[in-house]
Amino acid sequence: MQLIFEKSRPGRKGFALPEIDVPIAPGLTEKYCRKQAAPLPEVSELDVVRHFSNLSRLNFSVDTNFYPLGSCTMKYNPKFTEKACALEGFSDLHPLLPQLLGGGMLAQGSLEVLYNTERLLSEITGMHAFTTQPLAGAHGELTGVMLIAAYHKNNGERRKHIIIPDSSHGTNPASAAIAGYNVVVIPTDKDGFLDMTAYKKALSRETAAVMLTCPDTLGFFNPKIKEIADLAHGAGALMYYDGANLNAILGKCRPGDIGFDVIHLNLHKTFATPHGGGGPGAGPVGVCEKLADFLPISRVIRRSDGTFALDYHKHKSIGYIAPFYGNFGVILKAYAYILCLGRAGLIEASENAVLSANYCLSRLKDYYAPAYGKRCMHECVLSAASQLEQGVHALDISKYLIDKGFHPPTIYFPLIVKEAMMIEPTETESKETLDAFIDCLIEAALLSKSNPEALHSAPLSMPVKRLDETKAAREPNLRWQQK
Amino acid sequence: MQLIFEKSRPGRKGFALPEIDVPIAPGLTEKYCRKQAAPLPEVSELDVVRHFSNLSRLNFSVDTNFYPLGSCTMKYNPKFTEKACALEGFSDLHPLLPQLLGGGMLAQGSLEVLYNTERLLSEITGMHAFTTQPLAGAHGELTGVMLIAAYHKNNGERRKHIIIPDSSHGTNPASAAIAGYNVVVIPTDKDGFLDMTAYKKALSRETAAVMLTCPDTLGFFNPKIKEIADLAHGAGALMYYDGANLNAILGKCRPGDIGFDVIHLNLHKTFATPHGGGGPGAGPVGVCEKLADFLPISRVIRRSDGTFALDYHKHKSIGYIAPFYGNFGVILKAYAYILCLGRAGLIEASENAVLSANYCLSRLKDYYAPAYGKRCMHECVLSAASQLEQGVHALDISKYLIDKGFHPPTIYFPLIVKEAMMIEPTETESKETLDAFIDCLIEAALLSKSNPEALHSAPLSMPVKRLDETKAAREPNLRWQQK
Amino acid sequence: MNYIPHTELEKKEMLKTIGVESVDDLFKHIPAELRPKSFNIPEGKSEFEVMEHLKILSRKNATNLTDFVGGGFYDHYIPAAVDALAGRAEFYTAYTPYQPECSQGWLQAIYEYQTVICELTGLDVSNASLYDGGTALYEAAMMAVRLSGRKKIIVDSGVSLIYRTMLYAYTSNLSIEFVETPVVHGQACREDIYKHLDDKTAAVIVQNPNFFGAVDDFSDIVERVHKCGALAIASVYPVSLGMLKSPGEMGIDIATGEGQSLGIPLSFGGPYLGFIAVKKEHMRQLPGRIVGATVDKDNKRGFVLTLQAREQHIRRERATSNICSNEALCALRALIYTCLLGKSGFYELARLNYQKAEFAKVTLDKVTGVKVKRSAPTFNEFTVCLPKNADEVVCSLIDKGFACGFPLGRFYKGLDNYLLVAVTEKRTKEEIVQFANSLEAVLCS
Amino acid sequence: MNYIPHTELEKKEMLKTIGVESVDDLFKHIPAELRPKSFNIPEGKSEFEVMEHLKILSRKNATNLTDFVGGGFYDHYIPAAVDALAGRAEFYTAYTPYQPECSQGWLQAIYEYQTVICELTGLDVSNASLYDGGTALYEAAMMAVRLSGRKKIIVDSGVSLIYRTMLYAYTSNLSIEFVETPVVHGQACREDIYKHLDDKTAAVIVQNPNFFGAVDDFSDIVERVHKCGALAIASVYPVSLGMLKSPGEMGIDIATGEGQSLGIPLSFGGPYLGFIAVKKEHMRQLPGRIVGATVDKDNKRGFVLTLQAREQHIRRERATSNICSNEALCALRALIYTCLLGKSGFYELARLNYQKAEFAKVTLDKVTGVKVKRSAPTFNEFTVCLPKNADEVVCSLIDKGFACGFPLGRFYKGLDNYLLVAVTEKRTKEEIVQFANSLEAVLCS
Ligand SMILES: Cc1ncc(COP(=O)(O)O)c(C=O)c1O
Ligand SMILES: Cc1ncc(COP(=O)(O)O)c(C=O)c1O
Repeated sequence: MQLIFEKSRPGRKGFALPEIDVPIAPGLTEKYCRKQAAPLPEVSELDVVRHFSNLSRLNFSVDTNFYPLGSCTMKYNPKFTEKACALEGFSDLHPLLPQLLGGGMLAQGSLEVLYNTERLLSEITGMHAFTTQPLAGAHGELTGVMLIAAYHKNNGERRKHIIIPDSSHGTNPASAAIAGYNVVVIPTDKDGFLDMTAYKKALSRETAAVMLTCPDTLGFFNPKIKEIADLAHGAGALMYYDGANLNAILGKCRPGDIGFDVIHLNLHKTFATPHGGGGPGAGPVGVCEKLADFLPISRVIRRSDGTFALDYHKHKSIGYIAPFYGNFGVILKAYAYILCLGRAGLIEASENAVLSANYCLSRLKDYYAPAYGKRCMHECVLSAASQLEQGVHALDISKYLIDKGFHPPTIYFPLIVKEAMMIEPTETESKETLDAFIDCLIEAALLSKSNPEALHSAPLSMPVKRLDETKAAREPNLRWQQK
Repeated sequence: MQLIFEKSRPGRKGFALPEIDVPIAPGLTEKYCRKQAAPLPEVSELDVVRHFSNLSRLNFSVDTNFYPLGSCTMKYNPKFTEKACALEGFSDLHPLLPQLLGGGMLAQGSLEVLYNTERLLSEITGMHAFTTQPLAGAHGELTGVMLIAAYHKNNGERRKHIIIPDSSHGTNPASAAIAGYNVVVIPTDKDGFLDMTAYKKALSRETAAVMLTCPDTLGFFNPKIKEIADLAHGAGALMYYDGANLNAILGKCRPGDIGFDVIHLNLHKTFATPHGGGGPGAGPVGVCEKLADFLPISRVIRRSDGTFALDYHKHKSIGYIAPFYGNFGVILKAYAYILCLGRAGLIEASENAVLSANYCLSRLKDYYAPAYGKRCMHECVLSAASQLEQGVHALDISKYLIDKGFHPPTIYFPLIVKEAMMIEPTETESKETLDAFIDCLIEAALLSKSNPEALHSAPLSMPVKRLDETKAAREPNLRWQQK
Repeated sequence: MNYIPHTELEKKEMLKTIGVESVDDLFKHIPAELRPKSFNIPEGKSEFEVMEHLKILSRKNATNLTDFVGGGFYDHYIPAAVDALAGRAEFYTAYTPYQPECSQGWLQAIYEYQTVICELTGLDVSNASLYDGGTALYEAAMMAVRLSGRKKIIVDSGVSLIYRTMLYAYTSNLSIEFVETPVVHGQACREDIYKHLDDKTAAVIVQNPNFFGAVDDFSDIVERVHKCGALAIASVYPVSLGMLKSPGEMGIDIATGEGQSLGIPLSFGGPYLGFIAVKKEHMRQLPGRIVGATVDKDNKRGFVLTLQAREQHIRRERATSNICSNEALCALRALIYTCLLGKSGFYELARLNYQKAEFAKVTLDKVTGVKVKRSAPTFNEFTVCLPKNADEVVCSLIDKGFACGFPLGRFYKGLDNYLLVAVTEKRTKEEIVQFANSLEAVLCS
Repeated sequence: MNYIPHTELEKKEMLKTIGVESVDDLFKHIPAELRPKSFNIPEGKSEFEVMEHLKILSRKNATNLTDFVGGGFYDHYIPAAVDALAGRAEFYTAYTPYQPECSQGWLQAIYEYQTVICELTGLDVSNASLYDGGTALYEAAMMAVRLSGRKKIIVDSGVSLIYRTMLYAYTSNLSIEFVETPVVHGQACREDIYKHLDDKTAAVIVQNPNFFGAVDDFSDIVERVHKCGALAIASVYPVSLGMLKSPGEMGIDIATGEGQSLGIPLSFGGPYLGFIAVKKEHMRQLPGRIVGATVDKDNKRGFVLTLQAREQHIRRERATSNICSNEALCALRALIYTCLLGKSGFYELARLNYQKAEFAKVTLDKVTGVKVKRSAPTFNEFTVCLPKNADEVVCSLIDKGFACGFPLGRFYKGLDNYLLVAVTEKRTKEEIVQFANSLEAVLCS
């Protein structure tokens, strides 16, 4: 499709601003001004509406397609939470208001939302307290590791590394490194679990923390999780829980009960806030009691008279990790979702997510080799290794799925599984959708033998065929340029 | 696409209602109850969202395609008017409130919108007063003819027929007939204007009114309009103005100034309220002073203290023609549109609508025979008669346009033009869109000679090919039936 | 702000192609004396300024009244998915689906809507929509006149006065004779209806629940109506059809009604939705657009506007009705609403409304001087006899934040102390109790 | 209400295929002692009840304050088309465009957004978005450290304290040395910056306009910074770039900032939009997602995520940053906003903001005891010296319906009587005059 810049016509006007209703003052001296106006597009409002309406129709999305992207929990996002966010009282509230004398009383509604959400997340995960400030999961990881660093520093210790399984998501090692830690990687044993011997060997007084995802990124719940935690605590290390897979164990297991000290959640995964083409998300961080003092400021507190306020006087706090109180709009949607599902609804979400994932695994395991076992939690990891023998990659199978109107599963993650395909159906997809998707994958498996070319040429029904990614990296064209 | 009923699964639940929070009373006796629940679909909220999101993508619409449907004024509908309608104060107001003692004071905002809109429409059209009650253009026509009948009845006259040009829209004769009048049809002369001789001959004391569209449905402004009006008034008849084509003459000519006694407008045409797949629209009716007493009740009045009220005490009124005050949501959007464009904006709308229509006519007249002349107002009527010589109908050309992503013009209207194609570009389409559309029509004209088959087989890129309309009429299947 | 894309350069190019000097030349055939005498419209404002003006006006409306007013237009909860889906541009910026191949979205949606109306009413065929419940009743009466060739119509006075007044206004120039029969003990008076029934009767019109909220089974009346060759028309409240006997089960010939309660905002009177459903044999007399299923050249199912010969753009003055633009988007909202609730949800909705109303009856009966009329069963609306003029009571309760009901004296002589109270699923137990307490306070002050 | 489609029958069929008796069997490998100690979450509510609860909470927030508070987050008007288009499900319910062929809508939109950020900042390359202005500044600082191999960063104290505090929090475990230089006469103090500039300096960070609203031209500073091999980083307010000299024109190496003012609601702190733009030569050190143009097999243009080798899912602990989910939908809003305003509109927006602020300065200067700081030119925000503590003045003006400004004493010692006032295109002349009158009344009461 033409770029909006290629639709620009000199002199064409779009949105109109109010007339200037004040006397005209002299402008700024030239020194402070730009030479010419930024060459933004010159288009009408209809040009813009038609451009972005048609552009949107080139995307697969949860509202139009089955989107089983592993580790992303692309469940249905209820529509009413959008309406809640658009309520004038929530959408137009200035974040600095509570920092004005008397201003706090004008933000009681939003402060109560934050306070209630922190309480609910604490009870769901068994943690002592939460901060809603982190702006995505990875940001929550960085915050968590900063809390770990502050904790050890407060004990006069300067521990050097963080233990991370090789199957973990890329953000885990990146977050640890960025916060100044070395990363010690532990391999996965033949059953798909953390290699205990390597783990015991790596654990030492230099270990600041152990970062785990549970269920892990292979979709398994490690029954030895308690033992792993006890060992860590024995060495004075803290347990970090990557909460991306919480959708598997709502009401079945709480990280706080099984030895985790600091966790992050992904509201845009487990709590159904929209993924927005990559964001916004939110990564609230929960801590055990001994880490509460280090939480970022400000803290939302409830005064004796039932009103809410912001407390900035936490001398041990690691300081600001976000400009204000987190991605409020995303937090509000998660809050509304939790109130709507309630206790039974949250439990049913996990039960049906795990049921659907196991249903996919059971029907597919005879066509694609399961990475490790016959059971899984909320997502299953299959390998297209056997298809590779006919020269068919997980990538080719994904492109075939696209032609059939399905968004492909996550591929080539976790890195430790050859030609990995990670399918996370979620609890909101119907059985007939799962069956149609499974049948399509089975078709692809049969085609790999009978007619691999059909898979190599896919996709054929999309706006573009397969794109030259090497050219994009070698000759980077990262913006439009006026000829 | 599967019907929503075909996606139903017994026992599947969608939207959840609140739990009953009151003690359970005994139900109604069986005699008053239906035997079983209505067999509505049993689907989840995601099933519904995916069904209607994908269903919407099968439609051409102004926001995604050029939509030059003649006589429908498919101009861009500004987005902010939707937001105005969703304001809680407007969307949730019960229509009976002003009819409660003390209730009127709680509807002042909406009453003011109605009052202001009536004033603005009167000034735009030169009429004395307006009612916003009629729910579409045709409903406005019926209301107008009822006012005409009441007027003559009040003069003790019982006139029998209404004069209507053969080029008029089908709703004109239908409205006249339904209100109890005979219809006398006047032919169009060779220049595309009302045949004056036939007109003078038909005019008599039995003529209740003359119904005209101006500019007429051939896109011409009849300079003899004043003479036609004077003749009608001479015979004691009233002049009715079908306002569907008002977009051609905003600020250039007002029906009230040129002899019309009663008019209807189409807010969903000239004043940019969305066409909504066929509705809702609104057809406010304007009258000259002598017809004001007959207007439907209630009337919105402004009291001396500046507050607004509903006046039901109009003994000559023709009574209720709508349950309340009209399609308020549609009226509010038109009000917002008029305030936004203002004087200069309305005039520029007509100037550019006429400019664009004449541009299309000028570039196409060498390929398709113009129905009548080389100039037009806001829409131009072309004939595919010459293409018919190669067996290509206006219908075939329309289907070719669909494949190219353009919604076809109106075809086979007005009925008096052979293989008619009525193109109304409106003022909001860019020149490059007009050029692309014109080039496509020229291509079709050339193809009619070089390869008519290409046109007969179109459309090929849509969800369905050409549909069997005779089968649909002969074996009516007008609803899904549970097998 | 005028949404016009043409730049000065482009206007020049277009004028050149047309062969005129200026845009004015395109209007010069409008003689000077036909130019506007005035065009005093205020200058245009920016989107921001117009929105501020409209926000101020919207705040002049009451937004926090607890609503017990019904009268045919109800404060039901609208699931957010209705706005989200009906708000898709490909629905609301399209027009009537004249070109089927690029309108299958709308055509299939209308076909599904027609199916829902048939299933709710228990009748065979419906159309794409009419303006509202009142014009739908008028179109039904005209159908009966056309089908029977007769000119007399009996109307039970339990039918909403709003609709009766519209009926009389539309037919004032036609020689149609109307006979109104009284409501006795809250329900249609059989005796009176049968008295007027004769071979000149085209139709008998009834409403369920009637304007007093009373529920009825018209099977007996329908039998007698058919015996004398007339048609039975019923105006019905769609949410009640989740629970009440359907027109089809009663043998009604034509069912009509207002669809506002199916996911459409109250919005001070419109846009609303008129629905109509008939028996198969009367299909060709239906007014308005109808969508039918058919197949394309590859035998693939598709949908088209059909039976268009009845309509104004073909039959002109002999058309069954003059309707062109209708209430398509409101019909889509009703379709989405009913699908979201679904088979079990729609029944639960009706049951919840019924139970809340029964609780309100019991609670209001405890208020000193107040007497709930119990002569006939009701659905979610009922009549209450107050110890004083209902208008004044309503006025004082407005100050306490309640739009507590519709004073029946406005529509029925001699009922000045009577109040029509509607209770939907949105009214919580607490709101009902507070309403009774406020009534108690107002009555004894 | 749980949005789960599986019927009991379907669950049985699925369990049978899996080969287990019940769903619990799928969890039995979670040992009893690892089961939750408690799970006291209130029972689920219907959509209607949750919305009522949220409406009550939203009404506890002030909704009719006239907003003169800025501090980096501004009350600009958001055209309705931004919500309408960013609200299309095909945008907001998709995720990161990993599969290009079925995500060209998002990929092209991000490519267009990257272009807009480059055009506004005058730099060569931007990325798909960062969390907010604060984390963007931190990522810029880390880029400078990586590129220069140095560990000292000079920060002008005109940079927002919020962002400075975030910067220090993130780097507390890294051996980065920060030097804060004072603001003199409202602008960055050249003397002090040059004093600390040495071969250990990785970067100098400035902000335009600075937190006091003062506008500056940093070309001189940039020259000296480059001379000693360091990088110049500027945090900028995008709406001001409609008028002010761009970072590119000043030679700045890395421009960052908060994109909230480009069509994103204030929403009590987020979601917001962090943007970053760099020179071509520093492209491979950029954090986060980047979209690039390429061609498909038929040589047709298309877009893909590119330069992914820098990112966490490939380089893991050696990645340039840990960001995965970003603020894509907010970037889309900013793109739509800037396209709607367009080349001339964006300049007019900046001019309108500037003129309104100048009028406010003149008006407030007339208030007895109030002195507008005129030491440096400003854009749409300026500092006012009040005759008493700004906190109290702000508190009394809140009662008069004004959020009249930000008391600078909260962020800068010794400025307790100073108020930071922001004026956007939404503030009418009347509102500015009323603000001055209320201030007059409060100051002399
Ligand atoms: C297992 C896991 N951990 C962490 C993350 C990072 O979360 P976010 O994308 O919210 O930064 C993801 C995101 O996909 C993930 O799947
Ligand atoms: C010339 C003309 N008159 C009248 C009408 C009827 O208006 P409505 O569709 O609003 O009933 C139309 C509608 O298309 C029309 O084009």
